[in-house]
Amino acid sequence: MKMNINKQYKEKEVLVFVEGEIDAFTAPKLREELWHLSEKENATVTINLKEVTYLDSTGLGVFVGLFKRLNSNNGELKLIELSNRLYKLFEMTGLINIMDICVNSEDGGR
Amino acid sequence: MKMNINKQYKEKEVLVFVEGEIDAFTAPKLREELWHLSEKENATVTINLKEVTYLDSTGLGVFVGLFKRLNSNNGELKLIELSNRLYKLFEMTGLINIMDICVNSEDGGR
Amino acid sequence: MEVMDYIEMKLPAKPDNIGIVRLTLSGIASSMGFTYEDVEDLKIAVSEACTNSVQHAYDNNEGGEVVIGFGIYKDKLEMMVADSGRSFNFNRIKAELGPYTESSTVDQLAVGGLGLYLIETLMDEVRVMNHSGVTVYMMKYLNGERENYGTINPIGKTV
Amino acid sequence: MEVMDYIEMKLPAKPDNIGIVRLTLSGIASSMGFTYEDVEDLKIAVSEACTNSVQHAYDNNEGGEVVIGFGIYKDKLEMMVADSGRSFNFNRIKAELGPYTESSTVDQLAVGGLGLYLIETLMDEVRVMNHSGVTVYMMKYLNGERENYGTINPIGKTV
Ligand SMILES: Nc1ncnc2c1ncn2[C@@H]1O[C@H](COP(=O)(O)OP(=O)(O)O)[C@@H](O)[C@H]1O
Ligand SMILES: Nc1ncnc2c1ncn2[C@@H]1O[C@H](COP(=O)(O)OP(=O)(O)O)[C@@H](O)[C@H]1O
Repeated sequence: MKMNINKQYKEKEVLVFVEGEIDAFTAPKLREELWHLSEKENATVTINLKEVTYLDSTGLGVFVGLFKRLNSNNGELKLIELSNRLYKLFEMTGLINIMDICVNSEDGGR
Repeated sequence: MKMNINKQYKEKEVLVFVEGEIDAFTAPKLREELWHLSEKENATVTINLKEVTYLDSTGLGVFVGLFKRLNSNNGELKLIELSNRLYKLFEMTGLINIMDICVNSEDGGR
Repeated sequence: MEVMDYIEMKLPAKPDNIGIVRLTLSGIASSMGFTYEDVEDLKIAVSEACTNSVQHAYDNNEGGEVVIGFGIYKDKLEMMVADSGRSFNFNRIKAELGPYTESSTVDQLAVGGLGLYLIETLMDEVRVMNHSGVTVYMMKYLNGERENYGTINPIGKTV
Repeated sequence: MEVMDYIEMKLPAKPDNIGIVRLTLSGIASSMGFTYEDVEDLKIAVSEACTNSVQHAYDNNEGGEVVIGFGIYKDKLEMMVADSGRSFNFNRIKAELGPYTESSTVDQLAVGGLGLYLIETLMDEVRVMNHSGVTVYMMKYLNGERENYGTINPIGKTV
């Protein structure tokens, strides 16, 4: 079970690519890697989930935590390029109505 | 666990494509599909193993049985396009010295 | 008694092992004929149950075990996840679960997280038993005798 | 005693289920860090042992069970396959196996087939125990402390 994380920094924005399976084993590593990105004021974090092959409540928990913290620091979290599977999960849990989530990078993350 | 078999008939020759995993579950089906090909005199059976992703002694047993029967009917068995993995198995078991086995279709099965 | 195959796994209650359970399950569910979508749903359900056992039932690295039982029928898959570390008497435990309508134990447990909610949403039947460790019983029919939650648009992965 | 994780599977002795054991094993072996080649070797070894249990230990569809135990160490993987259908006391059974050099039981069993031969060739240590059902013990080191059989040419799949 593998997960890879790649980050591209661009001024106040960070683009994060996550690859692989996010579960109880890999979620703590993901949280650790993302947490410091939410410390700054006005930060925009965009996470590309195209290559995430598995996600469950442990991964959703990481994104919700990051979302809350970024919001309280006037920052923004965008989740982009979700597969149908992942989209379904955000839909089922109602997170689709709260968070900035899109399935298609062409929209610019909206 | 899936196995697919495709046969192309051409006069006295038959070209068989096998795809998937050959184990104790699928080997009996493979034997059944191949057996009648060895009944005729002078038949040439070529089996393309390129897409075989798993093989163990149950599959080797099928090929050995077919080889023996074809030989006793003046026929021929050729196994072609073996992956490194499969080649290793035929090598370990010494079958490489007895049977007509090749890793590369360009050689025409020799 | 209906005919079924029963497959059981026992493993240390560690997050490292949940991926192995998913692999085993996907082998079982695929060979039963579940669709890709259903296999993915089953993977989430069994992972959530295992995650709970790992995170709530044992203090970290206490050497606890999780037992997962798969009851394979012609038309459905039953899964039990228990953190008592003991083997199941699958049918006895099923009998003890009582009628489906009285599944209040689920609500009782579901304090904060999304795990049990996802299990309930993705499976056709869920029951939780709460004596001598937690046992989660989950069942899913092969032909999807279950309504859809909302409409999912046919959104492509990329354009 | 060395630290190890122990994962156990119990399943009906049917050919249908051997693919599921392979999937579970490949999850275990991959996460341990075995190479692709080694994982494939391990898959063959465990399948051969299961196949023997299915074909020789039980008459067809007799309802027998196979138990597979995986002992996961930092530097090696141990596998036991037993067709008695009972859980292992892994360490007790290992102790009963006796010294490696006395593995004559393997030769004793190997009458005709290639199965046990492949197991012996692919694994670093193999022992067979033959009371109250057959138990095959197999071990493979993580870093391949084993010589190569012959030279394998770097032959491409296709040109
Ligand atoms: N196997 C278990 N053992 C003990 N408590 C459990 C178990 N499974 C669930 N629970 C309880 O139920 C609650 C809800 O679980 P869940 O919906 O999965 O969310 P989360 O795990 O994120 O809290 C947990 O917080 C825990 O208190
Ligand atoms: N689990 C088992 N139970 C009973 N007999 C076995 C078992 N495993 C192996 N044997 C015996 O050992 C022989 C050799 O096995 P093997 O090398 O796998 O070849 P094959 O299965 O093709 O005969 C078998 O024919 C059988 O008589």
